[in-house]
Amino acid sequence: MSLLSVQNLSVSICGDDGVPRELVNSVSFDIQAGQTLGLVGESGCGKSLTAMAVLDLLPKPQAMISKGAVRFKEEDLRTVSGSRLRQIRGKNIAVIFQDPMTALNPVQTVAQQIIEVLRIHFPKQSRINHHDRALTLLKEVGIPAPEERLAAYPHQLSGGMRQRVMIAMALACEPDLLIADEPTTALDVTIQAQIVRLLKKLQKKNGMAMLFITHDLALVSQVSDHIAVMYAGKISEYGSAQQVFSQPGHPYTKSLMAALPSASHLPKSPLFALEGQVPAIEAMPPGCRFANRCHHVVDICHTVAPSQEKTINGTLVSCHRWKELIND
Amino acid sequence: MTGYFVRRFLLIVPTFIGITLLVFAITRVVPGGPIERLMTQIQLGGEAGSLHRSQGGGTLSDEQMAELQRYYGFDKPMLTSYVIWLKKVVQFNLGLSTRYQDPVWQIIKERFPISIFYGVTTLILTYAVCIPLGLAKGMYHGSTLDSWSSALVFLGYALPSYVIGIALISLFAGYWDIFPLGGFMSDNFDELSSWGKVTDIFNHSVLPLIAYLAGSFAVTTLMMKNALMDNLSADYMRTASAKGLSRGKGVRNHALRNSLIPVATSFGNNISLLLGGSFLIETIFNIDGIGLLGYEAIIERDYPIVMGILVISSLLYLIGNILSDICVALVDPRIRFGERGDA
Amino acid sequence: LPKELPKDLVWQTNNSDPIFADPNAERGGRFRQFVTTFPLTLRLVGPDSNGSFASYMRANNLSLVGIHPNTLKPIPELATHWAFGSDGHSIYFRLDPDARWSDGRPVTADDYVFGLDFMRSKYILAPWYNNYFSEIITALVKYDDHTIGIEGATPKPEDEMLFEYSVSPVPSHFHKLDENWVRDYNWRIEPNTGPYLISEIRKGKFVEFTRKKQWWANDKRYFKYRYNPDHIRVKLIRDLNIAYQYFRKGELDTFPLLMPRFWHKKAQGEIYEKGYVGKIKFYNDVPQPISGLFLNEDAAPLNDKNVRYAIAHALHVDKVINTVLHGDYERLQTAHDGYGDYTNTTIRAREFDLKKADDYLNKAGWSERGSDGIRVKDGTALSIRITYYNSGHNDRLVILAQEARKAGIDFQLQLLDASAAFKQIMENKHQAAWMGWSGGGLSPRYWEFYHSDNAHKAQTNNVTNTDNKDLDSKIMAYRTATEKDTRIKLAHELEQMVHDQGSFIPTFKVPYTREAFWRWIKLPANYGTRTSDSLFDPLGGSGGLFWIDNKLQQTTLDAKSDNKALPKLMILDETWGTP
Amino acid sequence: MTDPVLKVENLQLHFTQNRGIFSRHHSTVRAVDDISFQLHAGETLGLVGESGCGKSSLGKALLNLHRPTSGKVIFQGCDIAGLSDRAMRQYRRSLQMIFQDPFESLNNRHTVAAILEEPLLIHKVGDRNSRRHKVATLLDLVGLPSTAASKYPHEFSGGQRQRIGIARAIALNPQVLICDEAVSALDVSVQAQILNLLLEIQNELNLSMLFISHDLGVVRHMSDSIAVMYLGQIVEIGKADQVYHQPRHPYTQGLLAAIPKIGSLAEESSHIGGDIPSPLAPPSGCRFHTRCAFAQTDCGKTQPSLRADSDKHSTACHYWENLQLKEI
Amino acid sequence: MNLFKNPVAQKRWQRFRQSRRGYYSAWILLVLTLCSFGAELIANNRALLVIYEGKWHFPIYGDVLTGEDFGLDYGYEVNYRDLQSSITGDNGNWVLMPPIPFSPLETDLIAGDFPPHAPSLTTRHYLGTDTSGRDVAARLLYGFRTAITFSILLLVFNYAVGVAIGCMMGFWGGAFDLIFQRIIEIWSNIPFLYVIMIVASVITPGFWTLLLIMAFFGWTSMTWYMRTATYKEVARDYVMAARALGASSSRIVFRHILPNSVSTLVTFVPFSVASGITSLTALDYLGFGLPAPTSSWGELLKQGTENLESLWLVGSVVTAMTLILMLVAYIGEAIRDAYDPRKFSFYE
Ligand SMILES: Nc1ncnc2c1ncn2[C@@H]1O[C@H](COP(=O)(O)OP(=O)(O)OP(=O)(O)O)[C@@H](O)[C@H]1O
Ligand SMILES: Nc1ncnc2c1ncn2[C@@H]1O[C@H](COP(=O)(O)OP(=O)(O)OP(=O)(O)O)[C@@H](O)[C@H]1O
Ligand SMILES: [Mg+2]
Ligand SMILES: [Mg+2]
Repeated sequence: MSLLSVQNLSVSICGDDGVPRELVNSVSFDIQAGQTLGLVGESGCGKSLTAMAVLDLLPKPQAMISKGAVRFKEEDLRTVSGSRLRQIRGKNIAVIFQDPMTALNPVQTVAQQIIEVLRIHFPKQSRINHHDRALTLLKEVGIPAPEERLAAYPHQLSGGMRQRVMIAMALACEPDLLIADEPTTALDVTIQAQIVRLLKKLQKKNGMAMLFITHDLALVSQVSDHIAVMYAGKISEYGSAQQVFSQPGHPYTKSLMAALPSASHLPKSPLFALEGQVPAIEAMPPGCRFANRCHHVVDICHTVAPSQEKTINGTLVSCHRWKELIND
Repeated sequence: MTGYFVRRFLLIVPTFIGITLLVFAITRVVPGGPIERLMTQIQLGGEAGSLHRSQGGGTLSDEQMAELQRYYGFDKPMLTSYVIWLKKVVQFNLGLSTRYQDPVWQIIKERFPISIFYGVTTLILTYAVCIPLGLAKGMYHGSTLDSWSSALVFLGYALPSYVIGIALISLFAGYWDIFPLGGFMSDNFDELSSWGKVTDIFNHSVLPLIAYLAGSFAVTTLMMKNALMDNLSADYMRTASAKGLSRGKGVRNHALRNSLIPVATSFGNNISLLLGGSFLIETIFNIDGIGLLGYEAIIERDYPIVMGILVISSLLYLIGNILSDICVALVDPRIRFGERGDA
Repeated sequence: LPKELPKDLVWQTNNSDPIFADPNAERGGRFRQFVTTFPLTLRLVGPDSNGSFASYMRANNLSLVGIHPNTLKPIPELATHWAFGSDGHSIYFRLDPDARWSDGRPVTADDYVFGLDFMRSKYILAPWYNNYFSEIITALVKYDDHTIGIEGATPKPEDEMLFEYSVSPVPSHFHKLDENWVRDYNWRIEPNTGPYLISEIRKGKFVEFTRKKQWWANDKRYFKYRYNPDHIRVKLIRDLNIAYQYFRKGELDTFPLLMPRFWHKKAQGEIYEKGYVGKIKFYNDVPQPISGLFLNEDAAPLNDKNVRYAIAHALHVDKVINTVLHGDYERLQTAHDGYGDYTNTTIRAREFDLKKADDYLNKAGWSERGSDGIRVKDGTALSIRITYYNSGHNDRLVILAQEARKAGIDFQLQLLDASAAFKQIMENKHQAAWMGWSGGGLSPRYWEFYHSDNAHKAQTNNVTNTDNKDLDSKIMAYRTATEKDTRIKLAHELEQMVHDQGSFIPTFKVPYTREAFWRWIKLPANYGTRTSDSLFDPLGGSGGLFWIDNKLQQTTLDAKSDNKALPKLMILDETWGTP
Repeated sequence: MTDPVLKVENLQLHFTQNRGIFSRHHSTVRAVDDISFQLHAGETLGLVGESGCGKSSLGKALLNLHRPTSGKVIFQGCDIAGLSDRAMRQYRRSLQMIFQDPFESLNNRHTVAAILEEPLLIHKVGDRNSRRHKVATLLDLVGLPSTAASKYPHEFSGGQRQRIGIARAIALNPQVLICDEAVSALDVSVQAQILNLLLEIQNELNLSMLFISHDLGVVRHMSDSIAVMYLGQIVEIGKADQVYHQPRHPYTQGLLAAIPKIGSLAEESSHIGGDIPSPLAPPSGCRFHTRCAFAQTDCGKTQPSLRADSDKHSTACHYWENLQLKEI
Repeated sequence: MNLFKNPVAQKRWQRFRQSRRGYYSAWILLVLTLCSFGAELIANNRALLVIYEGKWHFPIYGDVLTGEDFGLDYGYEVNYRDLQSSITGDNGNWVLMPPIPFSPLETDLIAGDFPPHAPSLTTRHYLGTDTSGRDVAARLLYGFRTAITFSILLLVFNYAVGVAIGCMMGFWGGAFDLIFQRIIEIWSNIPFLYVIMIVASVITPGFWTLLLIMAFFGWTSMTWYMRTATYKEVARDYVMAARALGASSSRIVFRHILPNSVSTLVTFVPFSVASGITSLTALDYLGFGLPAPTSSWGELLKQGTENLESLWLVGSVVTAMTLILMLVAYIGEAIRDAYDPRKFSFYE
């Protein structure tokens, strides 16, 4: 039984005109306890929305889950009561938000914000305990001079530090599932390494599962057991990390790999970059959403949306031509 | 920022001098000073009682005029008299009222308790109502509660307070006889038991308080609501939800303080209103407050009282402004006054 | 004044006029009235001693000689007898040895000597009094403890001298005159000679007077059966409308209904229908305030008599009376109404007459009208700025302005607060002033208002800046005449000249008093006197005639709580005048 | 050799912080502490370093957005400290910055079109039509649909916003571009697109760049030389190849070792241990000595200065010659 | 309209329309304002049209027509209501009166009754008359024109000055802020009534004088809000970004800080309009306002409170005031929604 199971999840948001648009379209994935699912994809493709939809942290009343099921430990998160959902939030499932600048309350100190989550879920413990725990957390995420930083306000911290505060907050209750939305984007590699190591340690120790969203393919290859590649609101490829990276089946995944600057590239030489743009949400083509940018496009791609198919190495790919491409 | 606030406190001195000097100068040019007032009274006595009826009119000699000017302190150049006045103020002597002949400070002091009572009660009630109401309206924007409470506070705002006052008196004191017609307490107040005193003051203050309050809800409530709505959609509110906070708690613990910033800005101003009071309401309800005293002093050109009230109210106002800034800085750690200057 | 009391004096007194109080009067009770501003001082003189409360204070001091309110003849008050000196401007008084200050000390001639010193003192800060008591009253001599003589500046008719050359006693044992007097005596209760003394002051709330236990004049002829309530409580109620609410609730005993809106609109309803509260309209006969429009002859185009006449004919005073004033007020015909024989009753104020206005304006060269109907001459419109200070008169002025447009005259209304308006007028910066001067005295006064000595000068009462040599000489003749008949003749002539001058346009007079009172307040059989300003004045020369009927009070209150009707109480008295 | 476009001499930028409103305690953060470098036309200087080490502050100081505490910024031979307001604006036109935080640096109340048009308006470039045209081109350049023009920033994902920021910065064809984490929020394919774009512009306009990033792979790809910062100071600066392949400073070595690579985990052993010292109270002597595996006693006492070798590869370490160099 | 081609404006308009209450209020207020500006055509004692002996007259505009012009025996302005009843019908003569056939200044006194006259359809005083017999409806209408013009002009001035100065204070901060704060503090302690008295003693204060005096004092309160808002905004990154582009200070203030503080600004608009109306009313009430016989709500209010038994006086003016102030407040709410690109949203 998987810890988190998301089935056919769609999220829509109402625009100014009041028309709802499905920005996340039938996304399904599973996360097992102790494992990590990496979610990568074009920026703006709906990764964050998907992640937020798991805990229903969408802005009301515009955004809503239009269909699908989210099951956590056998519980359907879409139907549980509000109070139960709140128990799960922060304690069982914690979130590291993408934007640490605004995700922290500007008028509360770091300590207040970290301790708050402890207070909510461990109301019986003493304040001193909470304070100590907050201090430990800051130390764990590698914030220098943690004592002093506890009393600081978010605006007094650098982006990296704020991000680490966010991480500390998320880890405070040792959650079963951590949704990490680009947790290390703002961090330098040494800290990133430190954080990743920390996350992995917790994973080992508590069997924590992770939904890890990032742009950094190298990083995701290191932390994830499984990988989901999203494009324009849909999952285009989904499978074990190793398989996806070694034998990508979807042309989008392939182009991502190719775009990575690496030692093999000459410095300052042009990198491989996808031509064109993601179709506007208002004008989604009926067929494959990647069709307009795909080098392997055939007619059917423009008219029929590909279904998810299991490939030979166990990954799920939404492409009409995966069979030809997987061995390229 | 400490330096900033220290400077601000020091700056009270020149500002205070500026204010008082300006008003002092103005009192010199306003038509109909105390001397003219005196003559008006004697000569136009018609409707009010008269002195020996045959004695009105007549002109005064220059010496007599000079004597009167000396008495009212108009014999010296403006700046000299100002300096004299200021010297006395520094020694906590606000002078004598030209109408009551009593020390200004004593006259003001007598009216303090009443004005403070109404001022503080209004202030407290305003905040006690507006902040929760603004919160509720912001959280349930567009709900029936929101619509109706808007309509209600705007109604209160739109009705002139003295009209409310007169209507209240006519209905609740005149027609139904539920509350007393006016005054701050009954004539037999001293004979009442202490509980009786409390209910007596309460009975007397219900109607004026309603008149005072009716108009004061709208601004603060709306300010609160708008600020809250700005903050409700902020990302940190999502963080709060993600922590497992309920919506109400999230609002209380996070959005509230952020939304109080604009409210805090107006706090200082309201402090100086503590002593204000509307003379119209005071007239209607027969309350002997500072608002009425000030208005009468202005109309009757009782300059020592005008200046005396100005001293107190301007000091309150100046301090209130600093308090405002302190409040804002307390509520919002991002704001750091006086620490910019680069282009 | 001679050093010794002249031997040939003819001592007069008056103990034969009818009494005007009601022998049925009962003593007791507390009478409740209101004022709209709290007194600023209890002093009788000096700054701010002239507020609405002053009448209460003054009325508690008797004069040497009073006026009988019906016969208008002198009656004894503090003096039992009086006599006139042969020089025509001195009087002698014999003081009543019974007279006592409220602290029990006798009132003696020394108190009068001090009284004059007091009034002349710089320390009291009352320059008008200083002037009056040095220039008009030139000397006061004590002949013995109970005899004094007073000398005035000019000869006058006897009855006028009695009241104008009069000095009030001031308790010398009470006062210490120095530069702090004004402040030190601001709230001190001065011993007095009248029936009541202040017993309690709650600043900002009320002042209570209590009747003296043993008032020395209790049984004097003209004071008997008067001043009946034991206590008079004067409450401060700042708003007239609210005060009326107090009255309706029975927290005040009487309420003045002079204003048409109160009489006609407010004073209606159950309490009147069921007879708990009575209404009375009582015509009196007293000098009227000089109220009207004062045209400044120094301000063009008002220097032209024709224009002044035209304005008078364009002023539709009757319309104002018949509409906004509910027909309650009357047209004031001359500046000096209510002075008995002195009043020239042949003069009629100029009527609203567009034809005449037109003629006068044509004569003055204002024959053309602009496109808006306002007359123009040499490109300027005929526009008169009217300065006034009582916003309650808006209604009246607005109607006058509307009507005047028909004559092609434009009125610009400038409302100022009283002090500012007065300053403007005193500095002759006004064009036309809408105002009223307190009336009073026994005969009209012209010098202050019309003599050229006072024209074109700041701070004089000649606000019309009338400067007419003929008028000047007649005024001087009037001033020096002592024969009453001559004076009356001169006054009639003067009044005609003033009318011809046309710079004062008389407007309204109110020859009656109207009041509402709770049923338990009883009035004497003839309700009041010829000179009653108010029937419920608890003090003063013509006041204090009513009393409180305790039993009736209970009856009324019971009836009211049982909602039982009593006979309606509505009185119209025309003894001293008719509509 | 030509004169450098931008020359920075002993630049310092200090922030004072107080703790409460009334507290008298100031603490000074030496965000930029005595930094000197040169930037030549057409060159890119990569700037890497721990988060909070002062990279953004340095960038802002160059633009005089924070007034430097001391030191000089010399642009084309002219010290910017003495510039008049107007000259400063001209200067800023030639020197543009892409801000790190795409959420805060765009005005929420402006549409994308307004945001992009603004620099053109400020410097009165073109007429209405040509400006519109330019906006469309810019959007196209950074890969945003033309429909984006009428939208507000909050309707975009982080990556999309970052692109708006980039478009704004290049709108004026500056001579120097400061890219503060310009691509860290982007997915690799867009990143590649942007990097290509930047390179293209650089070629075309002979643009100089200060390229701030955490991603050493990207930095190496983009830069001619690389500077490594630690706690407000440059610890190593030199040709990109040399710094990347022959790092001399122990910190640089640690940094490079922490780079995640697809398929292989970063070496556990090479990571830099210890806590980052508080910038409020930086260690005496060599600031890195508290975490340096090779620290000697005098490292804590004397501060090493930047020593250049013949290749202009400078290092601020007393002992780098003695360290065992690692080829990467 | 160009305004609506702009997509931003379009969106705002859209959002504005979505708050129904504000949208309808805006229409009502607009209609009322237009009505009041065409008040001469709605409430007037001059006829809209007179056809007399074949000649057409439009008396509202043009010279005064006297009674003699219509064969009557008086030389002053003809009474059109009488004219209507006397000449209509015979030889094609015809008089068309406005719906409210009274001018606001005209005292219409009804025989057998004393003013204030109660509302009545037969006398055509639909809201009765005031204490001098002037038509309340006409006075309300004209008074509204004065009040709304007054408060809008006042608003414009106060905002222009207050916002500019507040922004400068917040933007430049430092000594400028400190000094200007002091100036404002001094400024706002000047006793308002004295200034009015001084001015009134020199000239009869009219509309513009009063406006000037009020503006002289009114701008200060706005500065405080703007100053705080600016302080907050200046510290944000987008301002720095604008600076980096070389934006001038004025540009930063007007294009960046102002739009971001707009919710603060707009929140105060209804209150400012309202306070404009109420303060004018209050001044009139106290007798320091527009000179008689100008139609003013304050004067009506004063009459109303003094003549509570003539309920139509206080009733109509209070209703009118309340109605207008509520309309304004609702519009303000809607404007705010329109200007704030974030829709109302929350997380739960
Ligand atoms: N509140 C909102 N209102 C309208 N549209 C929104 C809102 N939030 C997100 N979107 C749109 O939804 C789409 C997906 O957004 P999301 O934040 O999930 O992207 P993402 O994959 O996380 O991108 P990135 O990697 O840049 O963070 C974007 O195109 C964005 O424009
Ligand atoms: N406005 C400010 N006021 C006070 N301190 C500041 C301010 N801005 C930055 N700092 C401090 O200066 C130091 C350097 O910050 P800076 O933002 O330059 O770091 P950075 O290298 O850009 O980090 P990151 O990679 O996380 O963006 C930090 O310690 C930060 O707390
Ligand atoms: Mg995202
Ligand atoms: Mg940075």
